[in-house]
Amino acid sequence: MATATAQPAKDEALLELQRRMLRQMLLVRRFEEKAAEAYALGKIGGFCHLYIGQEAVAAGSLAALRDDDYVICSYREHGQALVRGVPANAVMAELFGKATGCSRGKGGSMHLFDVSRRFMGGHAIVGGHIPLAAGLGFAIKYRGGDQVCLCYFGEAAVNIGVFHEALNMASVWKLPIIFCCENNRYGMGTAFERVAAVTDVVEHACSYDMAAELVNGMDAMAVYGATERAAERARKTGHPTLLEVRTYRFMGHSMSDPLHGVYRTKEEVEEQKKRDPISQLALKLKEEGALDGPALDALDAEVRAVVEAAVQFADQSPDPDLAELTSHVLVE
Amino acid sequence: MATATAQPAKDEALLELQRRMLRQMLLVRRFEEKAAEAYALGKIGGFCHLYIGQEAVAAGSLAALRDDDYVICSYREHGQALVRGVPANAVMAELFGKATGCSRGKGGSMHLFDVSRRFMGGHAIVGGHIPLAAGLGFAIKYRGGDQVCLCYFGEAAVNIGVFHEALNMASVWKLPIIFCCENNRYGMGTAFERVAAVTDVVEHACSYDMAAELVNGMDAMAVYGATERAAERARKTGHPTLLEVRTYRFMGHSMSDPLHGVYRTKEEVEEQKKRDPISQLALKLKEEGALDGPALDALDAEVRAVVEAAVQFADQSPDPDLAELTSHVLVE
Amino acid sequence: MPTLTYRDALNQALREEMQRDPSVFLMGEEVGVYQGAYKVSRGLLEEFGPMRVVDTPIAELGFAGVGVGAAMAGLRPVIEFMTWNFAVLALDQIVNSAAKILYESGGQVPIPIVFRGPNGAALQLAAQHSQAWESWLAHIPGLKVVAPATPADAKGLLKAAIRDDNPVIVLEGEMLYNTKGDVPEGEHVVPIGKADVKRAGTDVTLICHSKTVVPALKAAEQLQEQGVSAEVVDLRSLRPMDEETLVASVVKTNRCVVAEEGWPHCGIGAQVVDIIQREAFDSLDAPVLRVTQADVPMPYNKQLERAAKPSPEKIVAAARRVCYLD
Amino acid sequence: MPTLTYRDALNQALREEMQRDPSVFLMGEEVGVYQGAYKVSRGLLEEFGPMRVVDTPIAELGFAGVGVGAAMAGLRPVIEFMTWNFAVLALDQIVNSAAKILYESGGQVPIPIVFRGPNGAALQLAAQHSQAWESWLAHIPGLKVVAPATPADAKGLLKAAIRDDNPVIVLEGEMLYNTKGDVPEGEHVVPIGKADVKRAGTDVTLICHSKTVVPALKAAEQLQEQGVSAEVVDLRSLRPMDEETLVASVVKTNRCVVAEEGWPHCGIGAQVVDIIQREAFDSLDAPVLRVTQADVPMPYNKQLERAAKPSPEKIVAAARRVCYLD
Ligand SMILES: Cc1ncc(C[n+]2csc(CCOP(=O)(O)OP(=O)(O)O)c2C)c(N)n1
Ligand SMILES: Cc1ncc(C[n+]2csc(CCOP(=O)(O)OP(=O)(O)O)c2C)c(N)n1
Ligand SMILES: [Mg+2]
Ligand SMILES: [Mg+2]
Repeated sequence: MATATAQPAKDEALLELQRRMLRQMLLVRRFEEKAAEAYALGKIGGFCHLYIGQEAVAAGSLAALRDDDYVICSYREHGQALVRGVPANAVMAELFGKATGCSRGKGGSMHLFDVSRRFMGGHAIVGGHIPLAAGLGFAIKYRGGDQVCLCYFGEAAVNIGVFHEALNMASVWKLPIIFCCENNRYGMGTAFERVAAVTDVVEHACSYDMAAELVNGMDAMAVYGATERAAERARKTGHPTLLEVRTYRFMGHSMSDPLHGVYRTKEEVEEQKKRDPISQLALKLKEEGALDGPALDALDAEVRAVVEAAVQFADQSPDPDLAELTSHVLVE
Repeated sequence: MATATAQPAKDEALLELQRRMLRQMLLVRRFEEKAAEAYALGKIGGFCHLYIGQEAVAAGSLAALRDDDYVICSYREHGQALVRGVPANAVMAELFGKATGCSRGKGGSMHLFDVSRRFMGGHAIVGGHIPLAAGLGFAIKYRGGDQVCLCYFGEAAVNIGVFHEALNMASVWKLPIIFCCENNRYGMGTAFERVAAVTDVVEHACSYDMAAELVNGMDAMAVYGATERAAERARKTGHPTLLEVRTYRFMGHSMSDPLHGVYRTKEEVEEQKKRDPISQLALKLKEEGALDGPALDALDAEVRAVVEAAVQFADQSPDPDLAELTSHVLVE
Repeated sequence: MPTLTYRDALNQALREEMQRDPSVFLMGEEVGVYQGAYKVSRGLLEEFGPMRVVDTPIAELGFAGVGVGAAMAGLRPVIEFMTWNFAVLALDQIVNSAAKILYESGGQVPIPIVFRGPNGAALQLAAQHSQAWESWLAHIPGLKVVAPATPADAKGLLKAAIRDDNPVIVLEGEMLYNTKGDVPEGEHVVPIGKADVKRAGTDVTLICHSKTVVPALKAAEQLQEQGVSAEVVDLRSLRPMDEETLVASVVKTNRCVVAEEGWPHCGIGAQVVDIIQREAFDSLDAPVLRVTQADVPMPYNKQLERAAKPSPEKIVAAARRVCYLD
Repeated sequence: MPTLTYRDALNQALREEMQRDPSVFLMGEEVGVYQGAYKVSRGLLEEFGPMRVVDTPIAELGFAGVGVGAAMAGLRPVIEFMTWNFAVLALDQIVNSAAKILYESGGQVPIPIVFRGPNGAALQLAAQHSQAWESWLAHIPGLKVVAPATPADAKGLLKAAIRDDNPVIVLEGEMLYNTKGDVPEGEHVVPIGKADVKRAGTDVTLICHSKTVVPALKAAEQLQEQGVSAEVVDLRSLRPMDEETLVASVVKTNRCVVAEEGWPHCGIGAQVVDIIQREAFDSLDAPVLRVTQADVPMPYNKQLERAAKPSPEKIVAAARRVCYLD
């Protein structure tokens, strides 16, 4: 029977997807561990916001997207860039400020761009890119396409006015956008409940008559499913969706920040680390017999090699020419 | 029995309150009719936003306030100023730009101030005064007072980000504020439903865990009641309230605007005029036997005289001295 | 050549560019159903429909950002601010998104967007509604800034702005919308970055732009009667600024007055002075003087407002001083 | 006199003023529990409690407005912006509320508020996080603007700002927070509006402020070795500007270079040039030259960033040019 034969195929595709997500999460994790080392060595400068702990959000959500969809992010976007397929070499080189970086060394950690992958940048003013996402969604609708725009931001951005302006317009104009709020419970050193009257971000969807879903951000498959539903809604009806993805960052706010600081306890961080999205997915795949220890080790070794190569590539790449100082201010 | 004798007294107080509100609404109406004439004669310049149709909101809400409470408004604030007790002379002189105006002729129609009555101004950037209200509420709490701050704004201000920023802070910090949204259904020439995903402004209260009430803004007593409940909440618990007061403006957006324009029909305006808050209250008082025709006429004549005197006062008042150009830029 | 108002010249530029290029659209408060707060967009909704003439909520920061986002995707938005006073709320998107994304992305993402609307004071609109923002906007690398004074320049510069692949700020004037002038039909594009000598003269250079061109020309007439020949140079483009034309004029006249609608401290005029004294130092026979708005928030009262604004009289007085006539 | 860092000098000023006047409070992102993003408010929450050291949501426009509202009611708020880059979102409240309410109300409502935080570039923070806003803020009547360069001035000017009945902008420097200097104990108030000659000289005047005082002083040393005696004038107050001190110096030296961290077009330096050429025209032996940030969004790459910023070398080169040595 058709279904009988289709079932295993579907299962296999699902396992394949999960193995792919696992690899992506591992890549992000290893990449950032190296980036932290390079930062300590002074090879990376400025602000550098690690994604460690939140990998399932990028892996799960981006798996639901097509190549011609748009992605736009805040400054905490290494993970999204890598999962979206921006080469590790180009990302690492950008962190090193090199001419071979994905933004030619002019953007740095907070401004990774790769237009060939419709990766429309990291942006460093909290909330500032949310209306940009609405504009990308507007352009899709203007041209009559069925793409979506996926926009990542932190929960603290919900307190800034432009989030509301953008959500309202996205809803009034029915723009195909997935607003993906990565609720990691802290904006820098401030716990969300200290600065937000309502801590369930999904509640805001009601004020804008928008579909919404609360998602376990430590489970890549859950994020994948929710994003897929939102993407389908956007493609079929044009309607936006607000996803509140509950996650946690295992590192400090940025590299210049202590790991847990005064605003959260070491115990809390340790407790949360038990929910590590990578171990969880690896465990699940093992339990389902889809991955064994050696295979996981091999995967890890493979991504470590990719990251190692990226560091070497970045290290050996040249700085941008001094003439680049004045190029790209304007299109000539 | 105590209650038996108290009842008539309470009724009488209530009737007295209604007669006072009726007089205030009449004063606002006649004042603005004259202001429109003076505008046509070129005695008033700039933008001049009439309140005609919305009088029950100012009359009803301000009746629930104490003298030591704060009031802050948008640019459509003639009504609130007059009801708050700013002398008609000083308001008219301000519209005429005279030195005797409540802002010394430097503010004009959109910037009426009277600090002695804690009337903290009209403000002309949509939404811009809403965080100022939060600041006034913050100051009350800081000093441990039991005053409230009453803040008026139009429904179109709900679409601007700072409204949300202010509501969130007012709720997180429990500030004694009454956010009074005068929903007259249009922001300039734009119907609210064309630019707001959710047209029930009260819905926004949910996102901020705030008390809210939907109020008939054509009924001064209804506005009074809702404001009194909100004021009591603020004084006793410090909590803010969002009131959505449904009203309607009978005139154009400003004096430079056509009466109904392309964005609404003449019929709609005529239909709404049947709900005129002044006629409604007058009729009610008549039906209750608390006011007869001659008394109403006398009231009208009295306020007309007040307005007439205000026009004369304004007309005869001097312009500010040219030296005033550079005074009040800074406190010396 | 047909005579048009400044308003209709802008309207014509918008219509022609929207006809020419389907990726051009107009967005802002009251641009559609209401036909524009100042009627610049009259008839466009009817011709191009609601997807290309888009009424927005009152959310300046948000819709400016929507415009930039649409430009990132290759559309060519024209964002109308009802007035530039309200655009202060949108500066983050103008300065941090529109002006920087090309650079931050290492040249990958051009932002072909126009932000336009009336700038500066009209009549008795008081402090919050009477502000001239040119020196703020011209301060920012990554933007171009133009300020047309005549209907012909309004059409030609708006067309150039829409065709430019960079973010361009177009500063209009509420008090200019009704002014009339000859406007070339069809293809009339004024290049961004070129000043225009609006009147030739030999004794003193009056540098001005936008609304101050009118009082500068009046001042030149009055000066003529007093035996002083004034050259009136309209900057037109505030960023980039046409140093060559300015300097050439001052090298000829040896004297210069700069008029502007904005406040004095760090105004556009200060930058003009910087250029002139640097590039024409040896030609200058007197310090460059400036005529600006009084250094105060704009008062509502009519007399005070008049006293606050630049005027032909003030320009004449400054010109006479640099000519050492007073 | 005790030696303090710039950071601790600011902290001391805040603490002393909060002890002195119960109506003074501090509000901003991370000022409390986190002890300040740059630790300027360290210990204040513990000493003064959460009603006077208030952590805000990320809502710059909103909490700036809360500050202005509280000032309308007579409190004396100190609003900290984590950096002035984010304050661009709050400009509407700074410019349209804080700077205008006194005037609009005909003198009834003073706004005794301080807006403070680090301004300009730090290290490799890229375009959106490396902007110097002084010329924008100094443009606005109704504000005062100060930019201390040393720990002593940081303490003295912040105290003056808090005691002022007007809105005062205090521009600090992230790169200055760790610098050390002698700071008078207790009552040390530096009057707003006075420049400070940080080094006397006779051949050329170097005008600078905030972070550029350091390279200007270094440049003066290098010039000394080259036989040029440079006078270094620290503006300290950008609005009002101390014309007298500036002009007196240039009248003495006949030559002038203005250095600033911001962009060139309509920068603070343009205004300084305007003043100098107007008030010291006959004393000037050369045009005034300026050293500024390159006219580009700040790049991330370290070498490019260094090339973009003002430096002692660039100031020396400009000084030599105005002395006609090169
Ligand atoms: C408008 C603005 N204000 C302040 C900052 C400084 N800042 C950078 S990240 C951040 C916290 C943001 O938290 P959240 O949105 O939850 O994202 P997360 O860092 O947790 O991913 C702050 C305050 C900024 N970049 N922009
Ligand atoms: C930020 C801003 N944008 C635009 C305007 C122009 N404007 C003045 S009033 C108004 C409509 C406001 O409508 P609403 O808030 O409903 O108040 P109403 O006029 O109906 O009382 C607009 C768009 C402004 N003053 N401020
Ligand atoms: Mg967070
Ligand atoms: Mg309305």
